[in-house]
Amino acid sequence: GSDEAAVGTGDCDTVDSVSLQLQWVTQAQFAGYFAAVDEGIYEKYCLDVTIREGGVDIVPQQQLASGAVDFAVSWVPKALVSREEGMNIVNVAQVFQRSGTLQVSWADSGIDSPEDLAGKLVGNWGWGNEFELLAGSRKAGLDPSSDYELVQQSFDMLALLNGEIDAAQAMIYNEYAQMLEATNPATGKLYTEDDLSVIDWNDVGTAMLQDAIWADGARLADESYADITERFVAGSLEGWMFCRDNSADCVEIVLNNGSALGASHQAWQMNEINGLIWPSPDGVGVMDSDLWAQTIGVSTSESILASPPDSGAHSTVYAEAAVELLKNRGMDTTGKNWRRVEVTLNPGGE
Amino acid sequence: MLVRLRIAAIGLGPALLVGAGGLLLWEGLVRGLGIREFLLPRPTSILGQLIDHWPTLRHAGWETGRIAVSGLMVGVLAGVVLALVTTRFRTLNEGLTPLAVAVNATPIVALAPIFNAWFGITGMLSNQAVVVAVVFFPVFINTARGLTEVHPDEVELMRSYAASEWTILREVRIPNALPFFANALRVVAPLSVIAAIVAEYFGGPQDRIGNVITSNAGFARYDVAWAAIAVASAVGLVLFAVALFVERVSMPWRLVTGNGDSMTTPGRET
Amino acid sequence: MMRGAKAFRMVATVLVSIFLLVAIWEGYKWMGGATNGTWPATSLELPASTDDLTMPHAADIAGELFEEIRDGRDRLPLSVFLIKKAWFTLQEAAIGFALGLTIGTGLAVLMLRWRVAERGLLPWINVSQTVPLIALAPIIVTWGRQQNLPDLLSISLIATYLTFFPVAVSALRGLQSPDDAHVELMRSYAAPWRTELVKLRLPAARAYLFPALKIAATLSVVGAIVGEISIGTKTGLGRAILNYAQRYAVFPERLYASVIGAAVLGLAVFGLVSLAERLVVTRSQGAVEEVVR
Amino acid sequence: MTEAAITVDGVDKVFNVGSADEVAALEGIDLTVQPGEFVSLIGPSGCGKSTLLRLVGDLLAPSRGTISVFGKTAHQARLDLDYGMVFQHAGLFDWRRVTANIELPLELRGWSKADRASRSSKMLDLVKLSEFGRHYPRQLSGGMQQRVSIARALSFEPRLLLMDEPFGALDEMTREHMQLELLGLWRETGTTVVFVTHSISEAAFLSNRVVVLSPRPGRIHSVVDIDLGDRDDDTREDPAFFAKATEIREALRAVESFGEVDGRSHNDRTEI
Amino acid sequence: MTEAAITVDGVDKVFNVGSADEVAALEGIDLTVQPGEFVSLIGPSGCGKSTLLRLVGDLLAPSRGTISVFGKTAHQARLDLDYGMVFQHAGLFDWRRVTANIELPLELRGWSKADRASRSSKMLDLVKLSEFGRHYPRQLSGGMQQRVSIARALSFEPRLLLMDEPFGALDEMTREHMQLELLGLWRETGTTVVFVTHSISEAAFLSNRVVVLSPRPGRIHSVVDIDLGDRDDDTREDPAFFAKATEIREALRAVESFGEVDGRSHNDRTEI
Ligand SMILES: Nc1ncnc2c1ncn2[C@@H]1O[C@H](COP(=O)(O)OP(=O)(O)OP(=O)(O)O)[C@@H](O)[C@H]1O
Ligand SMILES: Nc1ncnc2c1ncn2[C@@H]1O[C@H](COP(=O)(O)OP(=O)(O)OP(=O)(O)O)[C@@H](O)[C@H]1O
Ligand SMILES: [Mg+2]
Ligand SMILES: [Mg+2]
Repeated sequence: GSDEAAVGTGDCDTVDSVSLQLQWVTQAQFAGYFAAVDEGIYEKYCLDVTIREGGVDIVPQQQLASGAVDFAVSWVPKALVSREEGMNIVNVAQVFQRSGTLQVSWADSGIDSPEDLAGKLVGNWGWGNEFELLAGSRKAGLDPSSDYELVQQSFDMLALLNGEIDAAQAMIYNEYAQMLEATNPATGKLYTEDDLSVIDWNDVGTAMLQDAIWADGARLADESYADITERFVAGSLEGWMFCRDNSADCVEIVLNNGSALGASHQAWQMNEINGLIWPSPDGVGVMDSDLWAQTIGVSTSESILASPPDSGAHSTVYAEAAVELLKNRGMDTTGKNWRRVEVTLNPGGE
Repeated sequence: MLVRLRIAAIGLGPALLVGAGGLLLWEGLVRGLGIREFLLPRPTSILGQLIDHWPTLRHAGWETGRIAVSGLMVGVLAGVVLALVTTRFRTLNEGLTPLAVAVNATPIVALAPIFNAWFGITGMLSNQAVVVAVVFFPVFINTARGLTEVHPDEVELMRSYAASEWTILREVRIPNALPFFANALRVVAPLSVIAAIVAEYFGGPQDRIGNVITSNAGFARYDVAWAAIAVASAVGLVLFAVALFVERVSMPWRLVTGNGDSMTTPGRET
Repeated sequence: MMRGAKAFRMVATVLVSIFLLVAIWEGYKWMGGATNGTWPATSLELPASTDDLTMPHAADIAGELFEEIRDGRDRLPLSVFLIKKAWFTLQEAAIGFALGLTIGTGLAVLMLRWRVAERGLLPWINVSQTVPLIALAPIIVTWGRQQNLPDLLSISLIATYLTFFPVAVSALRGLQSPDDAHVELMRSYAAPWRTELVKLRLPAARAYLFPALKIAATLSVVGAIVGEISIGTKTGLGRAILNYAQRYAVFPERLYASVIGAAVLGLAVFGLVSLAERLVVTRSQGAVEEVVR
Repeated sequence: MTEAAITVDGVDKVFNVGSADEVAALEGIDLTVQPGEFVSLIGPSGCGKSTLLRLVGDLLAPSRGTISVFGKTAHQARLDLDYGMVFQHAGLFDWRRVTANIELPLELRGWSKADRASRSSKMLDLVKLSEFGRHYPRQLSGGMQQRVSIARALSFEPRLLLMDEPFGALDEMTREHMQLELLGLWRETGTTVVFVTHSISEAAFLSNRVVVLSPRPGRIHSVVDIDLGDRDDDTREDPAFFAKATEIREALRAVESFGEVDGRSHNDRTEI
Repeated sequence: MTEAAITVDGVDKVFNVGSADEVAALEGIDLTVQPGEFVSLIGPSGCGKSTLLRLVGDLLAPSRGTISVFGKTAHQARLDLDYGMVFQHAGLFDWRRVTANIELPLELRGWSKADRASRSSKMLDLVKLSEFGRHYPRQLSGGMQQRVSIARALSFEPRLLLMDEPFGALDEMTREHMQLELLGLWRETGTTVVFVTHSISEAAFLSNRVVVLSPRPGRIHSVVDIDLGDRDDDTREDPAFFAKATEIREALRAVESFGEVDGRSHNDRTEI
């Protein structure tokens, strides 16, 4: 605990130990949290944070709801389904303000919009990552069960690279970069963005919210956990602000934390992640209500959710309080002026 | 006929009892200890989902079953052939066994991308290849042992007939290896199912058990995932039963009682 | 003298088989390149394509082992990196193996003792292996974390889950395998079943146990790797494999290299069990003169 | 009257009841053996001698009838460690050295290491295999294996010895030696012995009584009482011994010609 | 002079050379067996009879010396399918029914199914097991198993029969029956027989020559020539037969007392 005025100054009577469950292994997607640890930001909020990496079979919401961890990073639609399954979890900070999922195909394939998927072999990962695609194609008048064929994709982009499938799912910060790190056997050079055609679900209008910080709803009633949550959200968001302003340092931090992905790949990822967060017009971590509505709309129309979630599913108070706090300290919480940097990908992302 | 049915029923009795008891215990524990259903759903919830999703699950079970069974057959064949070849040609043994171990020490997560790269993700081939890779090793190791661990007297007799190595293989080694092979079948029957499922996480058409499991587990919708697992388990159970059946019909001499087990097998409670 | 010759022979066969393997690999690649992906003189497509992405050159894979990579703050050759990771995995595997062995033999003994237990349990032991880790790992991890156990132990438990099975099935079969005459002898001594187990059934089960141990040993490595991948941890070969699997499309050599790492680890534990087997068997069976030819 | 050592009462044994392989091995066996008695079973191959021994040893359950041993059930007698058995097949453990094979029953009875070692070396002397203690069974000849198995059964001086053709694979000289050793032990320890043999002279030389079984289903054809007093090598030349041997031979002949398949007649003299 | 059936020339056999278990089993064995001859090997347990048989049968390699069979190497003779062997242990295949066990060598020689069936049923009659053709070996008594193994070896009328105590587990009557059958076959087919036995009378009754081996390391102590003409049941009462048996017994006695461990003296009379 610490008193209100001193929050975030490192003036601590006691330090609270908390754990955060990520969705996947260490990479720039989670740079903000690693930065908050390594740069002593959480420490300033009197927190000792342990970051648990994700694994193939780890579902962050479940780890949170079962009490194995104190906070979790998870995509909104997945977490909402889990909520419907009886997990009392609450979105306390919507970090990513847009979706990073793309459907990528070759430029010469003629697939430029969802309706072009008709009759094609369409890759996706499953695991709940496919709904933007399903909704987007449905919006374009295609029936996913008959108008094209869905294929389970591996982790990698090989199936698209060797032409086995026509379109592949890719995160803009990861697999899309992988395409650009691969060598075109015809030219001996790396593929370029000109070689690729991209469907961006943000543009189609079926994008769904992704990385958010989730807390245990039942424990939020408990004063001290609520207090910890507030500090945790603030610390995390400050971490993200650090990465916005010091992206090269954050790449280094991520690499130091043992990412096996190459430096240029991480730099790309950091840049694109920043692009998913910034600008945050309402302040970082604060829910964009339009996108929330869109996420729920797609989820219900795709029958992912049986019904819209109740109002307890997300709470903006923690993020708003954090933004307030950070703003008062003279920090830029919206990132209006943030600009993409130019990242050169090396072969293999090295 | 009736007697046979009765015996079969008695044979199945304990399994059914343990199964039913296990389910009851499971249900009771989840209810009694307040285990959250998103961690471990109750059998009754799973049954409910099984009924609700039956058409999807039946289709998925069939597709996955096909991959498992075809991979199982090829894998068993590969294991047996490898065992035959290595016992026949000892030098090959020293070269091939390490290779077999190497393939077997490679987890599916690593095999899947490689096989996907080799055989593509749009058909069943790469998934079947994963099943083969998982299945052949236990078959190979066990069968090879059975082929070599023969009684010297029996080999001597065959030598006295100037029987060729091939004949010795056919007349002595193979019958001797049958129980070892049967043992391997028991081991690989369920492994083939799980290998097929895990392979499906990484590639192939998406109407399979593995995909049902992952897409629901991704949401922590574990009751549906467990319903799919139940279907997979049923496939595994059928394969296990087939393994037992093959064992019985292929070794009739083991059914006759020798003097050692004329009464209840000693060491067992009567 | 004899020993040296034998060791030399073994090393030679291993080298020759590696050489042959590489030759087949490169030969297939070369053929695919020459015929544009078909069997020679036919239009039948080869089962696997031969481009460098699908099948990188053996030399490139080997070369990759000496490439420097970054591991956190360190830079080190991939081979050293893999050895470090393998060391973690080996520890998890060892615990998993020990536990799996204990549980597997325990179950086998239980089923040996009570026929009803065999009838009742064996089918379900089989069924247990059709439950994927995706359903179990969360339970294991959650439980482990609630008990404040290190994740390493959860990984070992996952390895245990995979290992106990072949041990249970094969040990049961082995324990049921002694000669009629021997069983009768022990019965005539009214040997309590524990004694019968130790003095007769266990030694008689060796022929079944050792293959089971070999399978279990390699499975425990696989189990540890799968556990690492399943529940996510910084350490271990599993993490390396996961990362490189994800990067297969741009760096296939690294996945192959880390698979070689896993294979070498598997071979090492397999070799250990084989060694143990040789010790036990030669110690207890004596040399029996080989029949002619 | 003291309690009988063995009482076999109306015992039948049918193998594989109800199957195509059904074999009636024994039928209506009644037999009483007194404590300290030496009884031999003799009869044509396959007549059920081994089966009867197994029944007494509680290794098989009778299809009908009862068996009691020292006033208890055979089962209880087995649990009370009353039995020492020598099987028709040596049945040594391949993975134990000769010494360890002989010491097995002593181990099970919890003898100390030193006691076991001294006993097994004594037994090895008795069966003349002192040099082979450290060998494995597979390195021994057939007869040597059989002697190890005899040593194993005698090592712990059981109350009841059940021996199934123990001397079958031995040459005459070794056989005679073993016979005398067995008789010596028998006298010393007052153990009860049931002994299966194919040798008429062996049966006559060793036993108080010889039970002649008829073939399938095995029944007791006759019992020859033998009272030759203390045996030694001279006994083998005793006319009374010859007379008894002839009596057994005649009983056997009656039994066997009954079971003859090809009707070929057998002459009167057989082995010398 | 016709070519010898077997020539054993200066053969030694040492097991486990150089190890702690080293055993010199045979030393300086010279032996010639003429075609059509019936030669028995007799000697104390463990003296190397089975080993010598295995050497002739090319199942072991001599440590020194050479062996030729029908003018070829033993190896070649084996490849030429000249051998029929009966081992000390019945060595039946558990997984084959009795009939199939007997038919095994016929199968390997490519006999037709019908021929095999008629031959095996004849052999089953010969060993008096017609009712047990469909049984598995584990369901047979020890003596019955041995008879199956004899039937198996006789079924294909080999040029050279190597038999290791084939009648050891049989009762006297069955044994005599089998002896006569064997002699009948031998006469009919002119096969050469090497026969290991512990029974002096059996050796004397069956053989043209009896080779007496001394114990470890086994050497040929003496060879007893026997010329009793055509044997039948009457032979067993022929004084010449008794004389030969006594000669063999004496040779054995000389051999065994030599190998005695405890120095106990043996009396002159043994089995009747
Ligand atoms: N386990 C078994 N299953 C079926 N039949 C059996 C079994 N054991 C013995 N028999 C049958 O019981 C009968 C008697 O067998 P047993 O072994 O008692 O004979 P035996 O008198 O000891 O003969 P031998 O002198 O040849 O050893 C035989 O006909 C045999 O086929
Ligand atoms: N495989 C083996 N390894 C080591 N020693 C052996 C082996 N086989 C036989 N011997 C030894 O060789 C010697 C002769 O054995 P062999 O079996 O030839 O005797 P035998 O004359 O047949 O005796 P028996 O009448 O008891 O069958 C024995 O001392 C035995 O210990
Ligand atoms: Mg018997
Ligand atoms: Mg012998």
